[in-house]
Amino acid sequence: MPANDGIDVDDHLGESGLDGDNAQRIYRYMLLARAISEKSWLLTRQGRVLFSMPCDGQEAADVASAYALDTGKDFIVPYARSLGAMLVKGMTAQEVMLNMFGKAADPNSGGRQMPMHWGHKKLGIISMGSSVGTTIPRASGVALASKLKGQGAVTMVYFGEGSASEGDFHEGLAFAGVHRLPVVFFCNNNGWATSVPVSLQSAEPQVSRRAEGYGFPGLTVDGLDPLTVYQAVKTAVDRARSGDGPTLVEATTIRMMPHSSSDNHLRYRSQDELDAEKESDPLPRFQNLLVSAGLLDGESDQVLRDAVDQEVESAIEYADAAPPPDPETALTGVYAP
Amino acid sequence: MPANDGIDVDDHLGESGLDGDNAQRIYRYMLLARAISEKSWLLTRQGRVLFSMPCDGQEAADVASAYALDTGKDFIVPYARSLGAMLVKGMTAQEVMLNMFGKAADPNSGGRQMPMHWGHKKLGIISMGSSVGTTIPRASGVALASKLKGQGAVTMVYFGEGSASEGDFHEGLAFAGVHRLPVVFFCNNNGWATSVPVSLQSAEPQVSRRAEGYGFPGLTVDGLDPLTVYQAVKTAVDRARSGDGPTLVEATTIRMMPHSSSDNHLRYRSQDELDAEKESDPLPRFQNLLVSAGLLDGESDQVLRDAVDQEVESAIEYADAAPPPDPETALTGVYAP
Amino acid sequence: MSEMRLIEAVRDGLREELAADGSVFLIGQDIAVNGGVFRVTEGLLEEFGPERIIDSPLAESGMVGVAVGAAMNGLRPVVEIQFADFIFPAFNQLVSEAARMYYRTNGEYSVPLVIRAPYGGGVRGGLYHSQSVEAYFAHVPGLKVVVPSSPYDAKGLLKAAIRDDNPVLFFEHKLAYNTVRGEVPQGDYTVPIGKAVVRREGQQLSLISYGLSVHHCLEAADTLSAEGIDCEVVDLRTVSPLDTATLLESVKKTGRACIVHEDNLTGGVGAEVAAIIAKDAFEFLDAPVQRVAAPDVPSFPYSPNLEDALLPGPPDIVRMARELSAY
Amino acid sequence: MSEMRLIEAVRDGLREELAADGSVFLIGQDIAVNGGVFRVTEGLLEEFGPERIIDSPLAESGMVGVAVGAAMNGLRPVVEIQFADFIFPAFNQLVSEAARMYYRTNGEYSVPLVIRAPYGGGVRGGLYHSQSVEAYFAHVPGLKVVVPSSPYDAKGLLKAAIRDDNPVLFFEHKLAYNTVRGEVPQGDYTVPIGKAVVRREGQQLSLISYGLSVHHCLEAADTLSAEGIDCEVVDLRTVSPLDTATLLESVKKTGRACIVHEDNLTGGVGAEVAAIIAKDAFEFLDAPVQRVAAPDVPSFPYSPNLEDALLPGPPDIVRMARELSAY
Ligand SMILES: Cc1ncc(C[n+]2csc(CCOP(=O)(O)OP(=O)(O)O)c2C)c(N)n1
Ligand SMILES: Cc1ncc(C[n+]2csc(CCOP(=O)(O)OP(=O)(O)O)c2C)c(N)n1
Ligand SMILES: [Mg+2]
Ligand SMILES: [Mg+2]
Repeated sequence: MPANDGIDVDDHLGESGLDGDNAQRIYRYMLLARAISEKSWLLTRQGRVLFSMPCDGQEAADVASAYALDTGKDFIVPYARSLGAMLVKGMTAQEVMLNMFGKAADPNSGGRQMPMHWGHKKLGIISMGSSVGTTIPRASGVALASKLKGQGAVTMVYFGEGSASEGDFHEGLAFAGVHRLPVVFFCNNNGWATSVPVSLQSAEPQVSRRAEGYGFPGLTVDGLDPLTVYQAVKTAVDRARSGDGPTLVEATTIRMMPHSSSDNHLRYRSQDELDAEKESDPLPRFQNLLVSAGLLDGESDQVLRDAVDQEVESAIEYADAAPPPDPETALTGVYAP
Repeated sequence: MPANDGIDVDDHLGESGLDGDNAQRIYRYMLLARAISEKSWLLTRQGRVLFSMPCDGQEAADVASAYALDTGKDFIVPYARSLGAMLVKGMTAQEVMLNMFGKAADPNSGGRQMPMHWGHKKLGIISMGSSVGTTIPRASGVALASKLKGQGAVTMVYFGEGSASEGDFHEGLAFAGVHRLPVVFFCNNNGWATSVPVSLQSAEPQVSRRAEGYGFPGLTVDGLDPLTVYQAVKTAVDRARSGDGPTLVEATTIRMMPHSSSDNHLRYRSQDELDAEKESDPLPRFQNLLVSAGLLDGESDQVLRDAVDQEVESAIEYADAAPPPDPETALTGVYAP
Repeated sequence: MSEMRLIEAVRDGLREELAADGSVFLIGQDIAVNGGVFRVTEGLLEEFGPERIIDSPLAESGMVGVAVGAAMNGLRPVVEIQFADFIFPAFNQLVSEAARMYYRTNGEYSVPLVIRAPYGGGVRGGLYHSQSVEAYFAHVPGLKVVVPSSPYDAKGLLKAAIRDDNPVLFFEHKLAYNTVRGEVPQGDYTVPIGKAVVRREGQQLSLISYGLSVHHCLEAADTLSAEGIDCEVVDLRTVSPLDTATLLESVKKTGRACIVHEDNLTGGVGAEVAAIIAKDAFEFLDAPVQRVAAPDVPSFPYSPNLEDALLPGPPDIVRMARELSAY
Repeated sequence: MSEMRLIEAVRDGLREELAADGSVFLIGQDIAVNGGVFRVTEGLLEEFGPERIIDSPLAESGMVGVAVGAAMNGLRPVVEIQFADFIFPAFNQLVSEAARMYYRTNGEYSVPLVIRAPYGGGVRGGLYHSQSVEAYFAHVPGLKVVVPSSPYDAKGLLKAAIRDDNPVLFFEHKLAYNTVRGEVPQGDYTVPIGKAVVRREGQQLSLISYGLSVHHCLEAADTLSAEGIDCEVVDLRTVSPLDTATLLESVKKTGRACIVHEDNLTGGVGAEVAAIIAKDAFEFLDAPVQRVAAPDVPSFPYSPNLEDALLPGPPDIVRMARELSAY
């Protein structure tokens, strides 16, 4: 696989700070995210689920970044494509599917929000709405509270490079810099905001270069390689936890699927381009790395994939059969008591 | 005077691209701005004018930057402390005073806005309200129209380092970068947003370092030296006019007076600090430079100062006597016909 | 004349104004290459080029701010906000800048600007792709707010909005785009901003509405007519400034009024209309002024049975009308 | 009990809540070292330190966004917006995030947040330092909106707001800060959010208002009483959610209602109140429901004679009351 060429696999693993077990776990999360994303897409095609935002191509970035957190203690402020991170943070395939189907037991919103609008208090996942960018100062606020309370927690906020054009990006980052807050800004730069290429967001396509204007480090990493992502984010998380303030980590990723189930990316991307991009799919690449490192073989891979498949299938079955929210409740819960 | 020490005055003048005549004109505008600012302050103390935002300490930056424009053609999007630039752009002392007194003939708003809320269509001065930061994308919009119309005009927008914390800064700059718009972003970094020091706006106190994140140049210049400011802005204006896109110019200045006539800066700054800052007042410094360059002597300086004083006094007299807006008009002009 | 869907009428209006006036340009997210997420602007990039059909960064405040500046320098921008729900980041630019530029400059600068946005629920869009936001803007002096209900009006009002020298907010019900059809003249015409129209004459009760809800009123009126309740349906078309003359005339005739909108009840446009009726048709009222609106909940939740529980529709209108006419 | 100015009552409320609950913190522009541009927070930095009294960057959206996040992680932020006019950049954070967090998470996350802002005209503040902005927020389900008129209420309502688990907007009339005085208990008490109060009993006409305008109503009531017009004055105190019971009770008794506010007429809080009265007190009304409000102009212009031409005050109320009682 291209990006592994010429790299010593064991060195790479070693440098990342991840042992084989953890690498395998990351791989499993990536498989699970991909399987959920693919199956959710199919469910939308079948009309069984009404909306989906595939994360195909982003699994390495999302899973490995979240893997660098202390998942029991830290906070995530997600965005719609952060499925991989949600899984690492403890959301089960079943919970995800309850969300996809908008069911009453959906821990994210009880069916009140569109699919993939995450939020799970018990898991430390801060709720997101659809208005992009608003999450960024919110993450700084979560981190401010951590600091004031001496909570020892780190907050990681995920967003796309398009969303980084919103004014809230600027305001959220500047605040975190001033107060040296324990927060990691994780930008998934997949080059597209729906149909708008990053070149129309900023004349400087590298989002990480904005960090210096706020007085803290920014870096861009290959978001298709979980080890690189893990290593970069781990450094940022450690930095945050030790009181040295925020980091902006930009992961360059690919968006292998349309923006959402309502989008047709062939209106603005060529099939050739999409085919070419598929070559850098992070999943086979990491699979190969694990095989090279002796951490995976054809058989164990299949076992894994079957288990993941089974997990998702039964989650779908469960969620599909779960009761929808009671219409009466639509009127309740506008105000906290 | 400190900052001229060791500098060859003629070299400095020569490098700036300004001849003696122009240097003298700049000096006169600086004197005029200072005189208006000082007298306006006094008028507020006397209760004859209800509000003022002094520009003392900013005259070099405002005057010299505006001087780099083609004043007949270019646009300025000002902020409240841009008095010096307003004068260069063609606003008369009388017009300024009509504004200070809120009179019907005030070309900025006919007394509808607070003093020093500039806007003068015939002079190419784009109206500002009080909500800071909104001017920045507006400037990009003016410049976009110039580009689409082939107008050949450059737009310069002025704002403080505090206002650069608003999300609109981010959105306005990014847009200009993408479309390589003919705009110059001019940040007056006087270190304070009312009582809030720049260190609480951003961990990176140099605003110009944000430009690189938008893919165009940013630079910080000594805003107390008009020649340096002129040279930097002239380069930026030329760049803009030739189609090479925007520049962010940051001028470090001082705020010698309180934020406004409603403020008491001794609540957050020491008298010692203020006294020390007074040492770098751009006016005596430029005066000395002109004397050294043989462009000014004690006598000609006094003649100039007397003329300026006379100009401002008669403007005050005129404006004070001018009729206030007719109360009946308060209800009119909400909608364009 | 040809029959068109509402979406086509909007596109037609845009195309004609772009062709007629070189100072008109469009800016919005995904409007150029992609033709808009609802395809309203499909084909316009090809016809008018990238200088006039501009894909904006994901930054509503900046986009509106840019448009205000361009308008002040002689252009006539038409901004698409992808969903009305995402207009809030631009609220300050609209309320503090666009709305009061003319007033604050004592008439020197005007801001000829149109903000188009799809609004409304019923598409399983959840809390952020379903909102009605007209009431916020109807409160703002200096703004005009238009909500067309028919393809004919959509085209004619849009053209009027683009030619208007004031900032105009133009809300298109996203469910109406492809479901509401009607006759639309091929060439140029405008429908005046600020004029309501009586969609159906009736003697006993005035249903006053705008946007998609007008169709709900018409449907309800059919049902009610079968029961012997003869409703008049007033389509406001512009919710600011209101055409008080037309709506009062109707209520003075019928003596009973019910305002209908999809926006939530409290502080909605219906409140202002009710207040006007209560004041200026006081002597003519045979029953209290009523409103049918969404309950005071933060927009429509995603899950279909939650959304359906909240969406006001013909049955709600019928119920209220029965109550009113029995009063 | 001691007599206090309204500004002192607000400061007292803040100080007591900061002292009582370690999770309360303040953030705003110029509130720490400078003590706020109106000096509301004077002395609090010295007492509670820079971790709890935070000078914000000049970025309202970010500031409110940070506060929402902090509230979701267990703190109780009290944000000062320097002038209510500058709340608009934060509109999206308030409407899209704070207001609907509880609903959208099905009750998992609440946002205990207070936004304080000085509002109102009469201080020669021009178009951007004079606005009333409560109507925008009164339309938003999930927000509470409080506008105290007295020092007693200011302190008690502020304390209630800080303890409330919902986002509460708290608007203080800047002209009232130093001109309105009243008795305020030294220690702890709260005034419940959502409860109006009758400030003056009367039989013939209900003047319904909130904030500084309540004092205008009381002044007008004195004048009117000398003319034999006996007014009741209802102080809403909370404009969302409205205490409909109290206001309806008053109107049912008097049969005549006039709502008074400084905000511009169209789409103001008065519209909703009028709509409620028109509906629920229909049978009791002896005259049309009237409103006294600022005209539909973008806030108050700077020049004193322009501003004075627009500011609604006691004479306007008196005039309207005479008209109403002669009806
Ligand atoms: C404030 C706001 N404006 C517009 C939208 C519509 N929208 C949803 S996602 C999206 C593109 C996001 O792009 P990016 O941030 O790069 O994330 P990606 O989808 O590429 O992962 C847009 C325009 C929105 N959700 N919120
Ligand atoms: C949106 C907004 N928020 C707050 C204010 C109040 N305010 C007016 S000027 C100012 C400080 C501006 O500082 P800076 O931009 O550095 O300019 P300077 O006054 O130093 O020249 C503040 C907070 C405002 N006018 N607009
Ligand atoms: Mg993207
Ligand atoms: Mg400053």
